Amino acid sequence: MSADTAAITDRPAWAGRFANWNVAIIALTVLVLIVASASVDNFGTSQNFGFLVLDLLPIALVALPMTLVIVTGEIDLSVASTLGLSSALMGYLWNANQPIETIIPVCLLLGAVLGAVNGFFVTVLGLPSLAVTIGTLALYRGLAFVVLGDSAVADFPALYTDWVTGTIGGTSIPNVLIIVVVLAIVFGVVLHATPVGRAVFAVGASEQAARFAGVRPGRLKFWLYVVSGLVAGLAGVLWTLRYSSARADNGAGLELAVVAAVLLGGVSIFGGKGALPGVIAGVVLLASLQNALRLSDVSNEALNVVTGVLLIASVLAPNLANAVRSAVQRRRHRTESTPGSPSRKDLS
Amino acid sequence: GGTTKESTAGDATAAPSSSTSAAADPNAPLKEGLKIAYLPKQLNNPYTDVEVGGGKVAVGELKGEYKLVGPNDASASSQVSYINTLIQQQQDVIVVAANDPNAVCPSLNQARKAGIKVVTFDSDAAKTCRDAFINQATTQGIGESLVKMASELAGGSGEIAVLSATPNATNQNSWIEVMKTELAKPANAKLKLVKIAYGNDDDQKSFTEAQGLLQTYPNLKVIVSPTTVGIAAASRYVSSSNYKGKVAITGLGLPNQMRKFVKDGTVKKFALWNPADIGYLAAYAGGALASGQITGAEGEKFKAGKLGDYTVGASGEIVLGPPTEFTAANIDQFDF
Amino acid sequence: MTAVGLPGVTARRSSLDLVLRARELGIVLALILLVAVTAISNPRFLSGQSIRDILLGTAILAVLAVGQAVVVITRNIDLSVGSVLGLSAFTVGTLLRDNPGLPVVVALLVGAAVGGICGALNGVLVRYGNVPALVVTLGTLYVVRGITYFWAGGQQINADELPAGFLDFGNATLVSVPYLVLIALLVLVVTGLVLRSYRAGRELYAMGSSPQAAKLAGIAVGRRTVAAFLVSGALAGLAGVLFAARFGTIDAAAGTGYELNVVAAVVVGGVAVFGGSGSVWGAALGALLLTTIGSALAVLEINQFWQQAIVGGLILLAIGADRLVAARVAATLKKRGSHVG
Amino acid sequence: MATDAPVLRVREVSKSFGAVAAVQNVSFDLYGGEAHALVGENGAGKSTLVKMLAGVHRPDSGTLELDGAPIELSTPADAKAAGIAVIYQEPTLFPDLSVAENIAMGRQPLGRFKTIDRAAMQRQAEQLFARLGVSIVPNRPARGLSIADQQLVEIAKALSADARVVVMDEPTAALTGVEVERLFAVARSLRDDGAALVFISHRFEEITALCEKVTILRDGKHVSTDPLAGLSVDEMVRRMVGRDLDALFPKQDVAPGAVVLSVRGLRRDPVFVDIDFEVRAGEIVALAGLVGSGRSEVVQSIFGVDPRDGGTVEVGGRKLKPGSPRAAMAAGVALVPEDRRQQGLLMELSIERNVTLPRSRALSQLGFLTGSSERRSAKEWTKRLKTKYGRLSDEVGTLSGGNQQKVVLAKWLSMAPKLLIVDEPTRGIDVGTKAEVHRLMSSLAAEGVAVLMVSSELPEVLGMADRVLVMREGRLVAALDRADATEESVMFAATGQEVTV
Ligand SMILES: Nc1ncnc2c1ncn2[C@@H]1O[C@H](COP(=O)(O)OP(=O)(O)OP(=O)(O)O)[C@@H](O)[C@H]1O
Ligand SMILES: Nc1ncnc2c1ncn2[C@@H]1O[C@H](COP(=O)(O)OP(=O)(O)OP(=O)(O)O)[C@@H](O)[C@H]1O
Ligand SMILES: [Mg+2]
Ligand SMILES: [Mg+2]
Repeated sequence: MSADTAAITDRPAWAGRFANWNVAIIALTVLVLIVASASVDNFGTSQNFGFLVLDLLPIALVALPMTLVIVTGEIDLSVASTLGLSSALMGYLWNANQPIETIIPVCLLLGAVLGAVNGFFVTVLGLPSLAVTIGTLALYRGLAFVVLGDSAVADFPALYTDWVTGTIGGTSIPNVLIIVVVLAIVFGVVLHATPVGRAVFAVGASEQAARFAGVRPGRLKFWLYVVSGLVAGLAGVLWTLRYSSARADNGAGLELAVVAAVLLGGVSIFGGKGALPGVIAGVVLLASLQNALRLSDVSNEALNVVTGVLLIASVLAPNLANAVRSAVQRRRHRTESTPGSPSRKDLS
Repeated sequence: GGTTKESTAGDATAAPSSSTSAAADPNAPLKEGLKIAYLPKQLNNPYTDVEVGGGKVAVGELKGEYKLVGPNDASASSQVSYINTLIQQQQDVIVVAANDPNAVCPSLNQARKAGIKVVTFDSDAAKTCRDAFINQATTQGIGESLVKMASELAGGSGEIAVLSATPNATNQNSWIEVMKTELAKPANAKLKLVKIAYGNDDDQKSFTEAQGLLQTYPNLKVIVSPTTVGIAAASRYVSSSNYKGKVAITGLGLPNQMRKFVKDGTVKKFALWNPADIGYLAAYAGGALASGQITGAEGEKFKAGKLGDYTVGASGEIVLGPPTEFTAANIDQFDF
Repeated sequence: MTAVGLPGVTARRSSLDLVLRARELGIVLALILLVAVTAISNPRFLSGQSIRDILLGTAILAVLAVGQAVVVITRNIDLSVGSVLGLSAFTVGTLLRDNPGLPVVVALLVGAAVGGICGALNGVLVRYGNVPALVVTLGTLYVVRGITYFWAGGQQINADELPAGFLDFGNATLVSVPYLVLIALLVLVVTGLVLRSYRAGRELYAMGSSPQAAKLAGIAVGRRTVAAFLVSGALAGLAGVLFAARFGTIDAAAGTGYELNVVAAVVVGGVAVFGGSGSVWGAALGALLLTTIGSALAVLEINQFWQQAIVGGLILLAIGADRLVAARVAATLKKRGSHVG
Repeated sequence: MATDAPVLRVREVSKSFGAVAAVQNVSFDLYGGEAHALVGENGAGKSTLVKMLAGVHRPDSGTLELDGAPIELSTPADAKAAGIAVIYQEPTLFPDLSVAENIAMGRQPLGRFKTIDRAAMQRQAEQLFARLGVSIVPNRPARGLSIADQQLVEIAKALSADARVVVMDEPTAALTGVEVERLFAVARSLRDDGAALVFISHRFEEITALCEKVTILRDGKHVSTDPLAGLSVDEMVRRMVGRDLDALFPKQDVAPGAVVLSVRGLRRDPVFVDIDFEVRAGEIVALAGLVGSGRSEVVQSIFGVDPRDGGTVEVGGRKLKPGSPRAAMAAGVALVPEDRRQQGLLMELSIERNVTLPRSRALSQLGFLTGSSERRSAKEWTKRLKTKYGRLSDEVGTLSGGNQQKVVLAKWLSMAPKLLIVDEPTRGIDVGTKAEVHRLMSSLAAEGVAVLMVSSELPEVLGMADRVLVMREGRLVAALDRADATEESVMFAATGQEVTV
């Protein structure tokens, strides 16, 4: 649905606009961090930094593959349910007295398999991903309840839970930040500096044209779904260890937060456009705003409103700026040539 | 090889994190200006509002600073974020209803390490990570009273069903366990528990589940719903369907929500403790902890304003008292 | 993407038409099968009360699904419907609590108006702000819900605070068909007719089928987009009133998470998520199927824990079957490829 | 025959996109009963001018006058209301709607209660198709129509509007002789009924066959408006490009080398069957035939973007894996597809990304791409093909049609293929570029590349090919050597009957 939008728009190249937006969102994030540190009590403390990182961990993780999936023009709404099922299986196996060293790889594998199921429906059967992953969103969450039922499994080994909640050496940098940073670099490099990344953008811009250029869109998407599932499975493991509680309803509703963060990061929902640094900034921006507002005793409902407004504004603002710019330009044109002709809205 | 549940079972219990080793001083003066924060399971829930309303009154009496925070989604993970925030804000007491007994534990212990007293109410956290727990009634007492009401309404024999909250609601599950033990007793041999349905504390889901129960079990005599959302939804369904008068509803409910159904005869009796008192008692318990009057050890005593004197029970439990039964005769005396 | 609802059925019935017919037939068959299996295992499933309950449940979802279908046909999506339903339900609840004498019709209009305003806002942002619908409505999903929470706080409007007349409306029937169902049917028929046989309706399909071409064809894309969102919003508002009447208890959380159900109903009903095809009839059938599944699973005594998983599985099945039909249509078209003659 | 007063006057209109001045101060008059040609190189501003007449773009300055009164066309609806019907360069159909509805959109016949009268709508479409002499089923959806059929539906749409001004932006680009003739017959009858026609084409024989006047544009500027009668083609070309042109079909004679492509028994149901042929190094083989005869399907199947149901394809002696463009590319095959918007280009990505996409692996170092090698390669190839663009990072969708085609060519030529398959390589590109492309194909063949060319343009086929293979209804019906290939022999094979050209 993306290929036919370009030809008759009056806008200047999206590429340029988009690069600006990526810089803008990063600048905005830095600004929010600075302002919050200066004006919100306790925001800048190292302990709070740790909390902040732990809070944004699952969203950041899941957002990485989600970015790639959305750039190809698809979507994966089942990630939170995959996280939940991974967590539920972890609890089930732990209850069954399996060693944690086995459980963790099994949960990761499960995530990959669940992703592969999505990939199968989307690429092999060619079904729309929005519909498929709404289906698996319900299916996987349901299976999580089937696996673990109503119980919550606790007392995971302290060695692991402590590592997840702990910090590096004497610093206040959480251990899990290492995972996020490493994965973010990997995903960033893959998306922006490898042939695979070029293919991801190509598929998002036009699947058919990509196929004519030797890209295998089906395969590519299939593996992206597998990776998305795998990372969601990992997020399930980390979630379970962080809260030391395996439950079927873990992470419920996270998918919307992840999609919101990715879109806030400037990724086009129609595919073909986006960049990972912007997405990371989007995740950090949302999490730190929430953290700061909570510390300022702003209520939860305000957080909702802020999230929503920010999301819309993130796309609206550059559009408006653009419209203003071209209106000014046009006016200049008009006054130069034919003064007095009435101005109207252009069609675009 | 590897780390399994059994191999770690030992050290899990061997890690008592009681940070308060100081002895209690029953005569210590109650501190003023204490910052007491309430973190219920979920904000914007009528039952919760009544509870924390009681807390607000008590904090006022204690001349402390009252604060209410909480998520809209009843999840443990959001609660953890709030606990972290409260730690940053250096509260003196956190009064929390845990959405998951274990998930909130590490954060609560971090809070206690920072010198914050933790009182749980409504729904307990693991015993190792809080100083005291305000129990609305003993689990045993509630379970027994639910069976007693059901038996009376069923006339001693017949099919009954339970409409609970979520499948993993700690409270409800422990009450249902007690109910099962009670029902196994010879005195209740003729009562048959046919189904436990879950309405997820969601009004609509409970409504649909009540429908399903009545369709599936035509001979059902009583629906016992040990949750305020469930009992209201079930009553509403029955009162508007042709099951009205044939099937009795009972359980735990809020008088204001149930008044209509008690008046129109759908519901003969139901029970509840006074939720405002729970919040009220929690504030005093927190105050006593923060002032050093008690440490949470068994046998310690403290005063709880208008509610009188309380004694800390085993493993830091403080029991509010027996539940009240509401009927058409007395319901108008209550407003919550 | 699939080709559905081909207009211009000629007098002679071709194999193509039959295949197309089979598509909504598929949902109907699934429905019949489900009802039959359930009824055999528990005949009370077919009792008057039970059918009434299913229809009442469907009525609300169907009204939402019809609105959603209108938006999806234009190649957009409205994720804010659950939140809009909540806001409308609470508005109407408060209004009725404070003015018990208010006629039901006014309540319906107020609800629709509240929803319509939200919808128009969505439409304006999508159209004139140039923001993708998914982004806008994901945003308003949060914003509208937040506003409702702000306003409602912990308040709950209980059945005993609402006027009896309004609650009766939620249960009363006209020749044993509940009013709620009648309203849903009315909405369905009117929308279905406009989409099928009026220029404005066909233009919605055109916009969804190719936004670019729609612009060039001189279709007032802006006005139509806003109108589609307005309809979706207004119907979500209307559904809010029906919700209040049916359930009697309203708090700020009413309708939370509905958006996914509604989208699922629309998709199961065969409306293509990339616009341009599908019908509101399909969407309404999808809503009926999902509601019936929910009821049947409860009646069949299927383990509570399995229910959600089964619903998910059925959604996948439905869209998979839909795909099969679409593939057959495509094959038929290929055979009938035209040549210059 | 033409009216005395102009129906539509275009006065001093200009339009820029950012820094690109697409149209600058162009004026001409359109008279009823007259067909007016617009010619110019790719990117000269023809389509932009058309879009201003259509209300898609608003002129930055200048005015349009309808019947002597200034008129503002701010939306396509305004243009429609003013009686201006437009056939755009790129088809603009609604794939999900029926053909009949596509034609009637916005003007559907109404019945009772203002509901749409479907039967009447259907009849209307049938009548239009009868007039155009085509047999498209009116109640089938537009999805799946071949480009030619889409173009025909567009024409039917414009006819149905009963417009006073009919603007046709390269309506014949996808059509072959027969359909073009039919179109012209219809166009002439419109003209004789008093409509003003605007006709754009890169084929001069079409222009001379249909039009009375011609306006020539160069780089967005107006060069001249003259009656066609006194103007030679050479003069037009000179005015368009500003210089004299090389020979159009600079075919070099090359001794064919080893067999590069060998196709045996290739079959795909129900589109084509029994396809056998070979292409040798240094040879240019043309695949001719009518629209819909299956030529594109054959080459797509060879390249692997389409599956095949039987047969083998060998390149350089090695069998190609079916259904794998990647394998074909690895074997040195490149395909320039016929539909550049859908198949050739990623419209929203930059020129640079488009040009280097098939080679991103080759351009990477240790698997990583830094961008500089891509930029270098893109710059080199766009320059070689004289592509007109602002910056390499511009969206390809903002280029003019012909320049887009050059980007597609650049993309595949940069691969240095052993076998180059081109499907309608010069569709929609101007004479200058066409000569350029032909020279390029020729020199590639001279370097030993095997070239397989699908083309609907007979002069191109005859001028370029060493051998001509003709397809009819999915079968190879003739293989003609350069010496035997004439317009008559090719058309005879393609249609199976005698035709007068
Ligand atoms: N939407 C747009 N945004 C930016 N530039 C544009 C846009 N549309 C056209 N242009 C530029 O305007 C110039 C004129 O383009 P136009 O499409 O009018 O050429 P044309 O004469 O129709 O060429 P062709 O014969 O190749 O179709 C070109 O340089 C093109 O790149
Ligand atoms: N996408 C499609 N769906 C269905 N049928 C198609 C499709 N594309 C082509 N066809 C049919 O396949 C046959 C061969 O078409 P093809 O495009 O290969 O012809 P061609 O000889 O290349 O003509 P052209 O000049 O249009 O390229 C025709 O009958 C056409 O109608
Ligand atoms: Mg052009
Ligand atoms: Mg072709």
